[in-house]
Amino acid sequence: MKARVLIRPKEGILDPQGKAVERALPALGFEGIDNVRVGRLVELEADDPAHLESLCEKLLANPLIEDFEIEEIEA
Amino acid sequence: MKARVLIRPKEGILDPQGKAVERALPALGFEGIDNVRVGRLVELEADDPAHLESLCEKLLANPLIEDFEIEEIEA
Amino acid sequence: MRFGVLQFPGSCDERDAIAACGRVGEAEMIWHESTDLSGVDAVVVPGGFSYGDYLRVGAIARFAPAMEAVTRFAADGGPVLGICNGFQVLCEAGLLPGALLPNEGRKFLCRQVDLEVVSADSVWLGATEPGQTLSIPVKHANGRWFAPDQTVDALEEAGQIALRYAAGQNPNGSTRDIAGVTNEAGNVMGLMPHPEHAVDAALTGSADGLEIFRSPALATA
Amino acid sequence: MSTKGKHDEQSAHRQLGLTDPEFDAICDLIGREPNGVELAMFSLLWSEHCAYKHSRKLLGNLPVEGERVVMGPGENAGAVSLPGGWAVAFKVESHNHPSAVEPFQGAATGVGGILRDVFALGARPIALLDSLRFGDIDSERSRFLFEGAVSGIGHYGNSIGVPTVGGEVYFEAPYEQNCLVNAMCIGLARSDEMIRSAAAGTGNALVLMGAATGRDGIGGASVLASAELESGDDAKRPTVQIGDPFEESKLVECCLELLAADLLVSLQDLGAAGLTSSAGEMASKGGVGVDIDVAKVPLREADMEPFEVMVSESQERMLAVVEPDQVDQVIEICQRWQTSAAAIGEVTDSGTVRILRDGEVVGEIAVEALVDEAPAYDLDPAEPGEWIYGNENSLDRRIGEIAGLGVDAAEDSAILAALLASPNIASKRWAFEQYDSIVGSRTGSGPEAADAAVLDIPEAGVAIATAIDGNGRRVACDPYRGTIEGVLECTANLACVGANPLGLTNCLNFGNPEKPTVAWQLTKSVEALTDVCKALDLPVVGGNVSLYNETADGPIYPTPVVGVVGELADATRVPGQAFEPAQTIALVGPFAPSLAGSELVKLRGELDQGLPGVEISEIAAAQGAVRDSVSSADGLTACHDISDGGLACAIAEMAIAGETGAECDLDGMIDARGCSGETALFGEGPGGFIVAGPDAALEALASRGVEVIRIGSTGGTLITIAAAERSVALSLADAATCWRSLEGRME
Ligand SMILES: Nc1ncnc2c1ncn2[C@@H]1O[C@H](COP(=O)(O)OP(=O)(O)O)[C@@H](O)[C@H]1O
Ligand SMILES: [Mg+2]
Repeated sequence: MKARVLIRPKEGILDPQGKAVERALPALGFEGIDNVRVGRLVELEADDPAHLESLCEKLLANPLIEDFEIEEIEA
Repeated sequence: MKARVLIRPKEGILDPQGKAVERALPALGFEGIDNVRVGRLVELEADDPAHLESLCEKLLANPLIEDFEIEEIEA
Repeated sequence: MRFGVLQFPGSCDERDAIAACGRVGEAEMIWHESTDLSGVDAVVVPGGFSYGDYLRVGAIARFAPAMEAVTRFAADGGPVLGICNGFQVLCEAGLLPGALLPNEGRKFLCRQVDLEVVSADSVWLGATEPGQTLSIPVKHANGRWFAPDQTVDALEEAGQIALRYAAGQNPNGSTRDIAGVTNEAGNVMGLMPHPEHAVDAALTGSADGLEIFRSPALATA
Repeated sequence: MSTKGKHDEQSAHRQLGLTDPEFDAICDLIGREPNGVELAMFSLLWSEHCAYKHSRKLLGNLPVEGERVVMGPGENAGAVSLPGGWAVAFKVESHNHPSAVEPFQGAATGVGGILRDVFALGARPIALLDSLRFGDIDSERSRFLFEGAVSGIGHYGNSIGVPTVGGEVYFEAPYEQNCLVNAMCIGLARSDEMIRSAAAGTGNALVLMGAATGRDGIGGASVLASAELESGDDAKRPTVQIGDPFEESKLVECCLELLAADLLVSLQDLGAAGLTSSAGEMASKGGVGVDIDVAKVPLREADMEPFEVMVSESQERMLAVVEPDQVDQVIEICQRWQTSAAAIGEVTDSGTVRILRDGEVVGEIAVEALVDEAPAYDLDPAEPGEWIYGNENSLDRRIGEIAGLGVDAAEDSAILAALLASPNIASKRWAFEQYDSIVGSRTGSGPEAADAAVLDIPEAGVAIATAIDGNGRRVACDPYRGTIEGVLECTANLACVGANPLGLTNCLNFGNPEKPTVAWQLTKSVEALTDVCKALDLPVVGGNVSLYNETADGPIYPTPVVGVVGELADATRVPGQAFEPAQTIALVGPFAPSLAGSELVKLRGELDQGLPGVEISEIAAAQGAVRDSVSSADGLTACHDISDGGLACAIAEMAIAGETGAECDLDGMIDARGCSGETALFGEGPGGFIVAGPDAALEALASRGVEVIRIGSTGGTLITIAAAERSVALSLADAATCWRSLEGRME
């Protein structure tokens, strides 16, 4: 199957990138954009989706500072 | 509206992060995982969804090296 | 020759660039919100981490008001040099071809490298000869210059490949060992290595970077 | 007094780390039980970290005065003067525990913190150094921590544009669970423009600048929240703090601009214990009071409780005292730098720290009670009867690895090869290439070029040199002598580049001081630091203490890390370590090698208590002679002090650096010292330099009154050293392969 992992900074944790982008936008002529959060996207193919959860915990995301969400794209 | 932008390295461009993940897999006991690509995830709120496409083209992604995809989360 | 050196939030090497320019001419700092380049003969977009390198290297800085002025300045034939982060900004702004990707080794690398002058036709390499070797340090995590193959072929053909890493010394996996490129007119050049950190042979062992800062004056002379 | 609260497991004060007697003392001091906000504040300012409860009494004897001292301990960083009205500020600080949890962010925020301590004085940061300790490199966890810490340091230092010019890394089993990440920062300022942290001027505003305040580092104090917040909110309290070097780079520029415009009365960084300690200490130093309205603090998260605002350790914040009519100007400059600023309170003559929320008082504590009355404990030291750390014989394994590298060496040569490949001795290029060591255009000698980093200070017409050292294993063998050696090692490094030491900073990394053995280590070590600094006339201008570095496996090696800054005339005349061909090699100084505590004995698994004695004055004299020789025109072409791995490793390092072989014979030295060949080759100890140069240069050095023993000459592609019954012979290529093996291990 093909899967997509969305990894984002945990709630309450500082997201320096999101904050910097949000702050810079108006001065650069981009208006009306708010609450920017920047995370990571991992796409992969897995024979056995059962292992994905543990792969995310151990390797793809840093559970201390990041939350992740697994989405199946194709079976 | 709330939107999610998925940004990934263009096909054919070396993705060292994805490769590093693939290399780390066997040592951690993960098998059957392939084609790992690491990209960026941007989530934001936009007053006017009409501008999102152009925001992505101009700022969030570089079309020479990246593809992007906009997903609406909530209106 | 009066150089203007841009300063963005997060720039790091702007003072070094000013000092290097000061060895061959005069130099002033240009704040990112300024659009006034009057009295400036050449622009340097310096190294560093403009806007923290967040989102994507150079992506945010390229929208700074000063960059609009630099774009006009370049269109009028004014010499513009992008060093490291400045190179990334100029690529993002479309003033130079290609884009800079994360190093193949994924790590920031700071080391002295040898560069080979490929084409000396640009405003910024007039003081050098093709084939000449320049010893200049690199320090970056996102220096893998990339452009599609046909583009690179065309650039080679047009003499827009300015600098290459010497054989075996490519620190980042860039396409065909390319370290620096120019625009078509040859007045805009970008390079990942830091010539402003090779201007004092007694202190750092190499003054080869000075060749680059000396070049625009020769072009206008 | 009968107001004392109940003392049981559930008591908030215990959960906040205060003992029952401490809690009683607090009640006595303020004449009632503290409320939640007050208790949170006490628990932090009376913590080991802020109050130095177990080290304060010991540190009192350190020599802190000297002609060149501009600022001593007590300020955010120490500073010494340079010619022309300039000063260098510097300090080292630990970020051990956060780094053990999340090495990248822990190390990054450690760098962020020490930078703030330096620019809090109004000094522009010009250099960073790092001192790292991990467990054995064969452990996956150690490599993970090492890799993360190095990239975190690089991330922060590189992004902010301050070069990391030096440092050190050791791998020893006792650091396996509790790694050490110490960072040192050096800044440059005009002496008369430096600013202190004492709050002053009743009615002046307190302005908080930089990042918004979130629920970072609230951790332990969250017990106070149980009543007020729903339990699910625990997830909102990050256990790891994220560093934002971009925010800090704006903050540095902004603060320096505010100072240049003379808009600040005083300035203080926010570190551990956040607003509580900054405000408390600023008030205490100024002998004033402060009011803070938490409703005025810009927040990252809505609905933070007053105690959360007061104890938050969010990074990248500074607190300034500003005259009321200049607040607008300050805020304007901050806006230009895209950094936020808010007036959050004012200086009062009340002598108390008052916390308000929208004007309503939610906590009030006398500054004296909060800051000055914190307890200071006597230690209960006891010398252990035996070596308390483990011993593992890994020499055969290391020699096996040499073969794996394709190096074919036998006996003594194999030992040399194994020592060169030992991660404590091998080149740390893998790490320091990840650091920008040149930004700022001052770096004359960066990592590996010479024993100390050399920075050009054209403003003052001089250069400075700096090094950071601390071999915890040797301190474990003998806390007193080991600590003395550590300082001498640092000043030896400076001598190699011709620099005269001006001041010292230190970070005392130890285990749990409530344990007699650790108490003994700490006591002996501080005694030694005091004695050696007095003997060298080297003032201690600042430092930091990190205790409780231990796990169930026991304490770390006692690790006093010292950083020294010195001055030299010219950054461009430093000889460096590299051999040039056709030079004479000599051993200089009263080096009396011993295998005790050495890397070789460690590899053999034979570590034991005790180190040989040290004659500080003789060693200082030798260092002075070398320094003078290097800094005048004697003509030495290479200079290196003998440290880890002994004389043989020192020679090999110089040969590798210069891509030039060496042919040496140690018989003269062995006769003079009466030691064995093996000890001559691999024994360690302070007081020795290897120098190379033309004969005339060595004669000039000898005429400076130091013992110079010729031991060989440079040239060829082999390193050969004959030493009585022993001898080593290694090709340059093989030696380099071993010495460069760290890269391969980290792949
Ligand atoms: N080992 C030490 N030697 C000398 N001075 C020390 C030592 N430890 C701490 N100090 C001094 O005590 C003061 C408080 O240190 P610290 O709590 O680390 O400061 P900060 O709150 O700025 O991090 C500083 O002035 C520091 O220099
Ligand atoms: Mg401080």
